[in-house]
Amino acid sequence: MTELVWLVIALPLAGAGFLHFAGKYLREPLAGWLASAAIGGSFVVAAVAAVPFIQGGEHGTAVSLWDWMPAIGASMEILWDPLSALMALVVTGVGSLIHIFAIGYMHGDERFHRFFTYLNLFAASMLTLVLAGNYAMLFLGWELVGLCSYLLIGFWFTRPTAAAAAKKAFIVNRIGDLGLMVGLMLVFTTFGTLSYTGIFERAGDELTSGLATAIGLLFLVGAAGKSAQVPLYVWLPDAMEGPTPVSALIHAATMVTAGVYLVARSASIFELSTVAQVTVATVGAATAIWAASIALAQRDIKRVLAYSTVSQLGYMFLAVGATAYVAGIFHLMTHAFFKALLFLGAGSVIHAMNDEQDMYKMGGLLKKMPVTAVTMGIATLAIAGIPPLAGFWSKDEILGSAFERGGWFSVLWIVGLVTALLTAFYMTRQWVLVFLGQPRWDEGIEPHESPRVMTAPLVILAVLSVFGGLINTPLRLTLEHFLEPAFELVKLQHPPEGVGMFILLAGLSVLAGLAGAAAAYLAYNRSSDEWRGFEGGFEPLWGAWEKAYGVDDIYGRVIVAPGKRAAEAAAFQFDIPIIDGAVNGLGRVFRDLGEWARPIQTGYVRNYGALFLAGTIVVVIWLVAGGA
Amino acid sequence: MIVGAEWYMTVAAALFLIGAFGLLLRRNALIMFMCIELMLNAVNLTLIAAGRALNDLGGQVAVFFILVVAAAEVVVGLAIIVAIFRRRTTASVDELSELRG
Amino acid sequence: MVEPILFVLMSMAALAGAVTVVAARNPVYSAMGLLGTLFSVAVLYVLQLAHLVAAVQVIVYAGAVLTLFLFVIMLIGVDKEEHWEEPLRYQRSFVAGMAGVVVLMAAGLTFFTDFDWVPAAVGGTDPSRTIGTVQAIAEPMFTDWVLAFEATALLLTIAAAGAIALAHYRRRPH
Amino acid sequence: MITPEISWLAILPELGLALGAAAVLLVEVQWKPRAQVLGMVVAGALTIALAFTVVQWIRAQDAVAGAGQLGDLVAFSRMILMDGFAVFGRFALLVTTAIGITAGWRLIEGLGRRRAEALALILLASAGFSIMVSANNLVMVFLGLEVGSIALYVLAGMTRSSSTSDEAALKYFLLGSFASAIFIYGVALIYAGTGQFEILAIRSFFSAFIVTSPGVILIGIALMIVGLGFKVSAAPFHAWAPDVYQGAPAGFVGYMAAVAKIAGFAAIARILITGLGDLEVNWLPVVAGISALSMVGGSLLALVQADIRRMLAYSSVATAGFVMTGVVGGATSGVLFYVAVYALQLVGSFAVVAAVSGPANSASSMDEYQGLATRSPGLAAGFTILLLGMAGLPLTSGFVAKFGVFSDAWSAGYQWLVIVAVLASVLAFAVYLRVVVNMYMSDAEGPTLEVPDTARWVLMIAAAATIIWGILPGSLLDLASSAFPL
Amino acid sequence: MLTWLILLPVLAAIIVSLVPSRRSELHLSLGIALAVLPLALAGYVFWAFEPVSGYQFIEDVTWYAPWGIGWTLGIDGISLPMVVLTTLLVPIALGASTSIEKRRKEFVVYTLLLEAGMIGVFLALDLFIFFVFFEAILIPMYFIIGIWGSDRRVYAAVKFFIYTAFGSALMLAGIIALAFTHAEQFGSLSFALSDLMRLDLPIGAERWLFAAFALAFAIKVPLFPVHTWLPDAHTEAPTAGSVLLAGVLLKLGTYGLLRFNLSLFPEASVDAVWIMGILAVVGIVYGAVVAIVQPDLKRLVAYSSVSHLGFIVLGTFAFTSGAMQGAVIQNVNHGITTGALFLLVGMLYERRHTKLISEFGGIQKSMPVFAGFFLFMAFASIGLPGLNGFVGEFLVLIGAYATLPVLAVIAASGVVLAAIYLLWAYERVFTGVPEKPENQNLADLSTREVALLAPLAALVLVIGLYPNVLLDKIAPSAEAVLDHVVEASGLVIPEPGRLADVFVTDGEGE
Repeated sequence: MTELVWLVIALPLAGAGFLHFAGKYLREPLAGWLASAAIGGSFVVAAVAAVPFIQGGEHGTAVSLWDWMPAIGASMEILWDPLSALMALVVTGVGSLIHIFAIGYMHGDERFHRFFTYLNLFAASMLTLVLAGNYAMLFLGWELVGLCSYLLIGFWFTRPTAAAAAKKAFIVNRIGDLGLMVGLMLVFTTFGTLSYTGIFERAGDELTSGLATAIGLLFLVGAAGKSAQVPLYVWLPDAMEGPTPVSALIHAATMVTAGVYLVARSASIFELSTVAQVTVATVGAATAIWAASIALAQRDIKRVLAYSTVSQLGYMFLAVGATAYVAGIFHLMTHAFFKALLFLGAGSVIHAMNDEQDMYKMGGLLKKMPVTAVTMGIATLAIAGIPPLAGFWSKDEILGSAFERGGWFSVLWIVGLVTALLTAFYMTRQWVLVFLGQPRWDEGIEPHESPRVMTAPLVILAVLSVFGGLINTPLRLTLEHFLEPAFELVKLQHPPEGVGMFILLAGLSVLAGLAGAAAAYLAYNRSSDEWRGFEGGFEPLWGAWEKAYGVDDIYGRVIVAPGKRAAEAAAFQFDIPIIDGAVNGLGRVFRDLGEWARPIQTGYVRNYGALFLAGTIVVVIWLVAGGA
Repeated sequence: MIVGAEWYMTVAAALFLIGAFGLLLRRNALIMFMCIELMLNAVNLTLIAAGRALNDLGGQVAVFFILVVAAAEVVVGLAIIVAIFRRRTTASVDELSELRG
Repeated sequence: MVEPILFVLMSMAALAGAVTVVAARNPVYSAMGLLGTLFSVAVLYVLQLAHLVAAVQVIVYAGAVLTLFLFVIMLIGVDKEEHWEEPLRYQRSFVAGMAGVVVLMAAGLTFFTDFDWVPAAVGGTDPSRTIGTVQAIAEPMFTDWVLAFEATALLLTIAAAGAIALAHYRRRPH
Repeated sequence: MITPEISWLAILPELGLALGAAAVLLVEVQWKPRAQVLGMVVAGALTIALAFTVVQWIRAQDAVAGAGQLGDLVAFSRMILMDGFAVFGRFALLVTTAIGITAGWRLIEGLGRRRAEALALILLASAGFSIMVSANNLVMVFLGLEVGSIALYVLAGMTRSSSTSDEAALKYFLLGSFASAIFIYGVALIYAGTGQFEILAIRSFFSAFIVTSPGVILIGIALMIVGLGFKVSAAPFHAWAPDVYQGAPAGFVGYMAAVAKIAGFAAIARILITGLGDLEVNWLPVVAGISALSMVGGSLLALVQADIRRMLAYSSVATAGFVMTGVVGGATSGVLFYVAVYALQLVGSFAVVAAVSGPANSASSMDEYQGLATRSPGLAAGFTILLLGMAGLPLTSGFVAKFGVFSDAWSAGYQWLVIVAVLASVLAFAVYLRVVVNMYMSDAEGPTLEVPDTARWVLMIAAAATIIWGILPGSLLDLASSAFPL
Repeated sequence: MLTWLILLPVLAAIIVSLVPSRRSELHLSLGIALAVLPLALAGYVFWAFEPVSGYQFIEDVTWYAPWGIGWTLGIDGISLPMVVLTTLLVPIALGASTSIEKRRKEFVVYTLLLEAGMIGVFLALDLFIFFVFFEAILIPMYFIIGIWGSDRRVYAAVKFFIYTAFGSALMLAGIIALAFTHAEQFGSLSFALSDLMRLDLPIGAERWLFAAFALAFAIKVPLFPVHTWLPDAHTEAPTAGSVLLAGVLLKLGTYGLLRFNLSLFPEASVDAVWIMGILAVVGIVYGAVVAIVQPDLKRLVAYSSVSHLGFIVLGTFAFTSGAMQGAVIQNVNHGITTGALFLLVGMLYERRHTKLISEFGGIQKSMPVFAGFFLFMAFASIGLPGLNGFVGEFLVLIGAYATLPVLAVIAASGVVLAAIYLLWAYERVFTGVPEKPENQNLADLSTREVALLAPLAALVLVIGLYPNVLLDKIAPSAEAVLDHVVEASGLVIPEPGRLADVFVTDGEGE
């Protein structure tokens, strides 16, 4: 079965190709079902191929497909090991559900089939990324998911905001990719190959810690771009301009986790540099609390989730930075479940509210759409870290690992703890604002529960959000054992051992989660005047949060505007007048010389004679002087 | 006492230069043309003096041909001048400066 | 002793005539100056034993060419004094400058270099060979130089045809 | 009994031309026939001349190959030579004459009864220049030069349809005579210095004696360079060229310019390279300087002309500079090849000028060429090929020619001159492109031009030669390189 | 065989020119049909080409023996892709020229002659022949820009011609110098590349000659700061002209640097690494920055060429195997993508008669297929992995890092800038609501137009995913060039994986 693992990528790719050319001839739901079938098939293949890992003892195999760029040792090859298998399962699993959800969500869109083309292409790209057997192919997937993200964010291209957001997402990603690319140059120059197996086995012997730091930090830049870490996170909130299934799939469950995957995959390199580890973790923690604070004050239902995603990705970075790779990947997985659920739920709400996204104009939807409300409630609890839901286990493992690592990581642990409180607060705030209280929606909106095709994925994801955490509890470390072969070259950070420590730490984080949730419930399960007053009590902090600290504005003024001015100066004040001016000037010099010389030809024959004689005298003197 | 050829040639050179500068100073086409005759005479004098010094008759023979050339030039030159005069009633070359630049 | 005196006199006359050609304001005087030069030069030819050439100089130049000049001067009626102003800017100063340069060059050549006028005598040793009698000239003229002599025929044909072509003038050729 | 040494073969071409001229004049006087009849007489004369030139060529090649005596190539008591160099030059002259007459045929027809004189003058001019290229004696060179030049003075003033034609004739005449006087003074001084008129003897003189203070010889060389530089319109002795090219009748200008260039360069090459080769250390820098000044100055001035004939004149100044790099290079083959191909291009170009602005007209503004490509595509295409050829673009004979002379100059150690030359070539591109722009890139509409068949033929031949010798230059290059002077 | 590659377009041009002018409907179709023949022949050559180093299909006929000029043609892995690209782009360019109404016959003839010249440049192994073709192609291109261009066409055409001719002028002097050096050292003139490569040049002379050649090629590339003819030429040229200009003509510069500068002047090339590298990198960044704010779509793509070609020059002078292969394949890639972009802009121009970005907006609504192609090609140009542009740029960057790390890192920023200018342009042209009424009902691509773009798009994908189709044939020849440089100059090329050679220990001192 392992030999056929390329099918995991090929199925959605084929789906995309087929839909691209034949999609417009299919009737509406058919295209969606076809796409879902493609990725579903991919899930099945992945699941079957992953069986040996579950049974244990397998280390993974590399499947070589074809040569790509032999000069730099880049080929098309798949590394099928537990890590990539897990990622593939998450991507295809969550992806399938979102595909199905989208069939309902995109109902009636005139470019319905195109949407599924892109979704399938995205799935193929993401799978290329996670299944790649070398960095070049990882980079291929890495960029292709960026492309799909671009296409899907800008799917409704007639909206200028969507188009701008798409472009912003791609460009900010590219800035990160620059780091990754330079990192790859360094890797290739160091190892003479880009293949994982070649690199990781030799890293311990051949890599100095200076180089490892350099590579690690450069990878971090790339990861920060893709995974929306400080300071490159600004594209992700804007990316919510895309259709909600896109937000769920790309900007919550899969693509944005690529950075985490990159760091985990490169564990052997990060292993050699404490500096890189600390930087990754610090960036992660900073992102977590920074984004969480912004999420507190957002009114847009999807923006809350977007900042929440940024924040949760920060957690994952904290984990992988602390070398708790399993914890990071674990959180990645659980986060995929509940964040996808949240986004889909939000999509369901938006769908029901005729594309209204302002939570202040919702309220009381619990009765109108119970399935959505309940499933979203579960997800809210999961992300808030309430046991025994999925988020609790994974978040707790991260915090525990950070605590155990000690030193600077203790500070990061505290940050994580505070973030847990904030997370619980803003998530509860969201749920309360949307589903409880009095309806505040505009005239003419008739909220209704979404069709079965949309709610079914919600339910499945809700189940996963509830039970998904159980695969890696301190009692039974299934996931860790599963992933062990992938990390056998590195030392994994674990939470402190012992039941007492566990209860203490878990208790602290649960307390934080409960406190946050309770505070939000109390603050927002009231009349709108009252909670508006509550928010006003935090001014001017609340305003800053609501405006996301004005970072976009600062970037605009500090980077974009001066950059554009510089480009304009280069183009219109330098290139045309000076460089081209010099060229044209040279041409003009010759013309002017000609014009200047023209009057010598006065038309008077005696002047000609004088010129002639002068020339003669010069020639005579020249010859005589030369001969004498 | 024999005057050396160099003296004759010096006189010839002076004559040549007077002719050359005269050509530039006078605007009457006829006089310019006379100046050319002066120059050709200087050439002839040079040839004869040199031939004498070289003990060679070639110089004198060459002078004949130059004389013929001068004569032919005169015929054509005067014809041109006359032809122009018919149209313009002037022999001043300074009035012929339409072509320039 | 005759030769140096004659040389000096005739040279002075030749140069004076040349200056007259250039300087006279009346074209007729210029023609007269030219006549003087031609005669003086003819005498110089004689001093150099080029008798035939001297004779031809007088006959052809003074006799024919100069007459032609005078005839044209009269024909086109420019036998009056010309204005002495120079209409062309810088022409005179430029010419004067060139003259200065030439004089300087001549002086330089004469006084500061061993400038040779006639470096080598390559002819025979018999000085009588160079006496320009009719016979002496005729012999090379019609043997070695016969082709050049024939070529002058072309010249004269051109002169004739050219003069006709140019003078054959209608007021409106087309 | 002293008899002149007669070698008929050596002068048969010239004799043919001269007799042709006489025949034209006589036929005209006697029968006043139609123009075509005169044309046939001229064609006959040219054919005879060309035929004997071919015979001369065979003789010259045989002599060089050892089948004859090299001495056979020296004729008329060493007055003229029948070496390959002379014969090649003569052949080029004759072909140029034939094509030039064809190009100017419409003008000749329009001359009425004076057409006989015009034809006779052309034939005589060619005979004169033909003597010039083969002369071994400097006085012969001078005679040939004068025969040719005086005829050209007359041709310049021949139509007299406009006042500029007069002006051109007078300017040409005065300056030409001035230059001739300077040239012959140079000859006199060389004679004074060496006792020789013969180029070959001068060469022997310099290889036999080392002249310690060459005094008059150097001045003589300088004056000869100046005199011949005038004929080929090298700067700064070029001032006549633009005015004459513009003022003289368009039907003749191409011919006039082309034959003067061929003969002038043949004489320069023979005198300097053959006769004074041992003194090249003295004259090379001067010729190189003239060459550079001509290339740069000519191109610069051509760049700003509004009249196409002045433009062609200045570009011919530049071309004189380019050819002179070949003289600097010391190889006559490059010079011969260049002038041969350039002569054709020049005649062809003026055929176009005559077709566009009238053969007798002297104004030919660039504006008249606007939209020529639509009004008369063939004319425009042919002209473009010629212009590109003159510019020296690859795949034209002009490029091969330039490449040849530049190579020669480079190998002679004049690298700086080659660099100046290639840069001046770029200026020259700009010059010629302006015309192409006018012809092809302006949408001006106008009536279709009526182009005489003779002009078409000339253009076709010139353009074809430009292309063929651009792609397969070997044939002509081989001829040129076997046409070395004795 | 190779001679026929050159002659076929010439014959085609002659045949087309023999068709009477009034049958204007025939010229274009006949031209396209005939232009397929060289493509087929080139395809055969590609197929028959053995992936080994050295020249194949050599033809060597003496042209003019006394000058040592030979009609020497040969093809190797460096020229092979360029020849195929040329033969492919010409029929496409012709196919995109249906909107040319005036003097169509001439247009077809010039284009075919241009093709012959371009193929000649790539095949020539004799410097004389090379120069002849190198200069000769200026003429048809000059006419194509000057006759069928837009408003300032004459200015652009003359500038194009004079600027490039200026560059090659000194090269001509250099070629002559080489031939005579050969005459000095081996006794006879020769212009054959293989002969001239054996010359023992003093380093001073070698540097001067390198400079003379490099200037010619730098202008052709064009390298900063001699690039300004390019935006003008591209902007004014008709679509076919832009396609061939970007697709092939610019490559003559990079090809020349690789083929002649490196082979003939290896030592000077090594000495010039920093100059060329810095110019290349400045070009990459500068071209991209200037492209961002261009108001005209064609100018934007033109400046992007300046940026992209910088990568090729950088790759050429990085002297590593990967970079060199990247440079060669990037020659092809840029030809395909930028050629396609110019095709697309041309198609847009035919519909709207403007290329100003501000005139558009939201046209993805009415022209989805067009928008798709544009975006596809834009991403290929941006260097998206999986598409062809990535292969070249990535190879160059990764390869160049080993020898020129700083420059490679700065060059990498070009990929970010590329995303900025292309995606911003895409945003302004294609997205949003079409507000201008003339943008609302634009016709989408016709079948003909799709047929023109489809092969290019297919190549973009094929090369992007399986570049070995070219790299197999490129690699041995690129290695051979590199070996020659190494052998002649004693350059030590750090091998990837040998850390000590390449990475100067940083501040941490470990």
